[in-house]
Amino acid sequence: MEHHLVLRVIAKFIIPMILLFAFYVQFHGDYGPGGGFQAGVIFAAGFILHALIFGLDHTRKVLPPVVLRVTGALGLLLYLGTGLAGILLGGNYLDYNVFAADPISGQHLGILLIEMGVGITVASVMLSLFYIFAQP
Amino acid sequence: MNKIPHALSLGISLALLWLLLSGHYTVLLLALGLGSVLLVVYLGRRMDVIDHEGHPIHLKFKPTLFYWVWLLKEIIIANIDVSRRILSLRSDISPTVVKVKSSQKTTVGRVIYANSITLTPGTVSMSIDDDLILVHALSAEGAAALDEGKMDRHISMIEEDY
Amino acid sequence: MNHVVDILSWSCLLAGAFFLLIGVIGLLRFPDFFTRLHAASVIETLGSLLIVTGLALQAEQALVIVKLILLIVFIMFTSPTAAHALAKAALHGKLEPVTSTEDNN
Amino acid sequence: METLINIILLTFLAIIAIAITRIRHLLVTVVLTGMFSLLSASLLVSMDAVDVAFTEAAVGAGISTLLFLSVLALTSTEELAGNRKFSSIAFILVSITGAILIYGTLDIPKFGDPSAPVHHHIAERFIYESPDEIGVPNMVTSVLASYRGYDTLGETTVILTAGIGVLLLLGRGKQDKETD
Amino acid sequence: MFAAAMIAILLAMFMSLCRALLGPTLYDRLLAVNVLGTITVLFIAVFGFLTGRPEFLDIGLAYALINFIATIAVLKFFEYRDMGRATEEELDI
Repeated sequence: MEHHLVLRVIAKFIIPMILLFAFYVQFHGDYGPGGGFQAGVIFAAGFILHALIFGLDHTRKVLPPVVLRVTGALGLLLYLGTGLAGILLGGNYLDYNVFAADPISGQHLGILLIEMGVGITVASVMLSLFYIFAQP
Repeated sequence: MNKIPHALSLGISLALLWLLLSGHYTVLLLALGLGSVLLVVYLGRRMDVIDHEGHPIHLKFKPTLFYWVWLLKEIIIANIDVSRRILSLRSDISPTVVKVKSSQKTTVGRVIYANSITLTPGTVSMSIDDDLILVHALSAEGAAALDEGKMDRHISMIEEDY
Repeated sequence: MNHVVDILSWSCLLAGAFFLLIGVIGLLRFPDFFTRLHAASVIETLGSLLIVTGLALQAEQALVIVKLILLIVFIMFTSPTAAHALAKAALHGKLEPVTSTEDNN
Repeated sequence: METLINIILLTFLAIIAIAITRIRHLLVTVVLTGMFSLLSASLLVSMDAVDVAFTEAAVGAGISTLLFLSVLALTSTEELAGNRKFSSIAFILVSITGAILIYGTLDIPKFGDPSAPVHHHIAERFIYESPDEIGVPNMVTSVLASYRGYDTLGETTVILTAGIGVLLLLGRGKQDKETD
Repeated sequence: MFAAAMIAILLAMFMSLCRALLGPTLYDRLLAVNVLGTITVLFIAVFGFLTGRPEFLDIGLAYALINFIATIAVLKFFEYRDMGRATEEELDI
């Protein structure tokens, strides 16, 4: 009755780790290799593993395609908004120096925000692509 | 079944994983880490991956640690045995398929057993059918050693009765 | 003290390289898929374990050692799973294991 | 040592590339493509392009095989037996083109040459000023996200548009089924 | 000494490549890719130490975590011809 027992149990064990590793890559792009793009793909890979083991229908309930379409656009909007915020705070478009009192922490914040935007968009687009292709 | 303890324990272990990976302990990154852990636990609950299978907190701690050490010893012995068979000029193998009985009561115990079998070179678990594990062994001796059930008893020991 | 650690790590690295090569020799030499699985698990267990241990003994930062340990733990969880899945699928795909004994069911 | 490793890895890549073109069974091709991705990630690591190697690792292991397989599930696993006759005209044409391309590489600066023009345009400023201006240890991130922020914005837009394009092409019929 | 390990790793890469090209079955090739995945993780780790910058380990971790997804996907495709179905139903082993 329960056939792929080993796969199921190991997947349950490893999926949270993959997702957390994705977040780690997302937020440590400043210090080591990695960043939004890689993190988005790893995050999507965690959900893909879930879809492979527990079925696409279940995964689509966890993260519906509609939500993905919204978040995909939201990620890009976050990027664009970060740029606009630079203008509103008296700098140039995508100029992060004005985000904080000193340029270094401003740059840090700006990079964090746009990497987050990239990560959200990439993860959403990759998962949407997988949903579309994998649907029987 | 109550899943709160599992979620809590998963959150703690994920937080530990974050701290081990990160190496940067500023307020910003710790806050981001906390947010990430909470988000992953939330997603895990939605994905139905947080339960006694995905996060076996019912296993006894000390026997588990002891079992890892024992397994390491077994892995080294098995590796040397398989290496000898690979290098022997006339291939010294006698592939055998056997069914091994597993006395574990929970699925996690069975999975640990099956993966331990696979992890020791010379034996590979091919499928699990209720309490029988189909094993492919490189040599008849390896299959016989597995049939004695020493590993099986070790794993049954780390299962808490529940 | 330093020399002891160095010698230990070098012997770990060399032994790991040795088992790595034995594993791939087995991968090439063994007659059928199921026996090759055993050769592959030599690489995935002792080969990688020894090499990672050898590297960890040479590491200077604690963070690097931690990451090496995590690396080997992840390998120990995923590689038998993949091997099991492969064996199961091969069995399902009507690949008959070559056995030396006849009465095996 | 590193040059040697690069050459060896490139040879492996070439071997796999040739095998991929020769093999008809598309599942085998997908498997070999996975192997190609692993080796090219190694090559990128040894060429010091760590961030690119990371991308290759994540995409190659997590996504690309899956997408290939999903496409195979929609089509077929066997390549059609096309015209495989040896054509001398094509051979000569390919040889000439290849020779011209190789001739063209003679003018390119040597691999890793520090006096190459590309290293004297703006890269120097990025490398020397980045610790003071951006303060982020990983210089790739500071170039990618700050100095070249517009580029990355464009890339993200491209990803989103590509995704929308695929969804529009493939998602139509399925959308209806979903709402039923 | 890292160089010796590196040579062994490159040799092992080559030999698993041979197994992937020789086949004969798809499973053999998959096994070879799996082994190559492990060897790649080791390559990345050893290379970092060889050049004195062991900060590449994140890539190795990523591989160690997600490399088996591709294997499972191929196997699933082989059994069902379809990526989306749950693995727990109707499998007659």
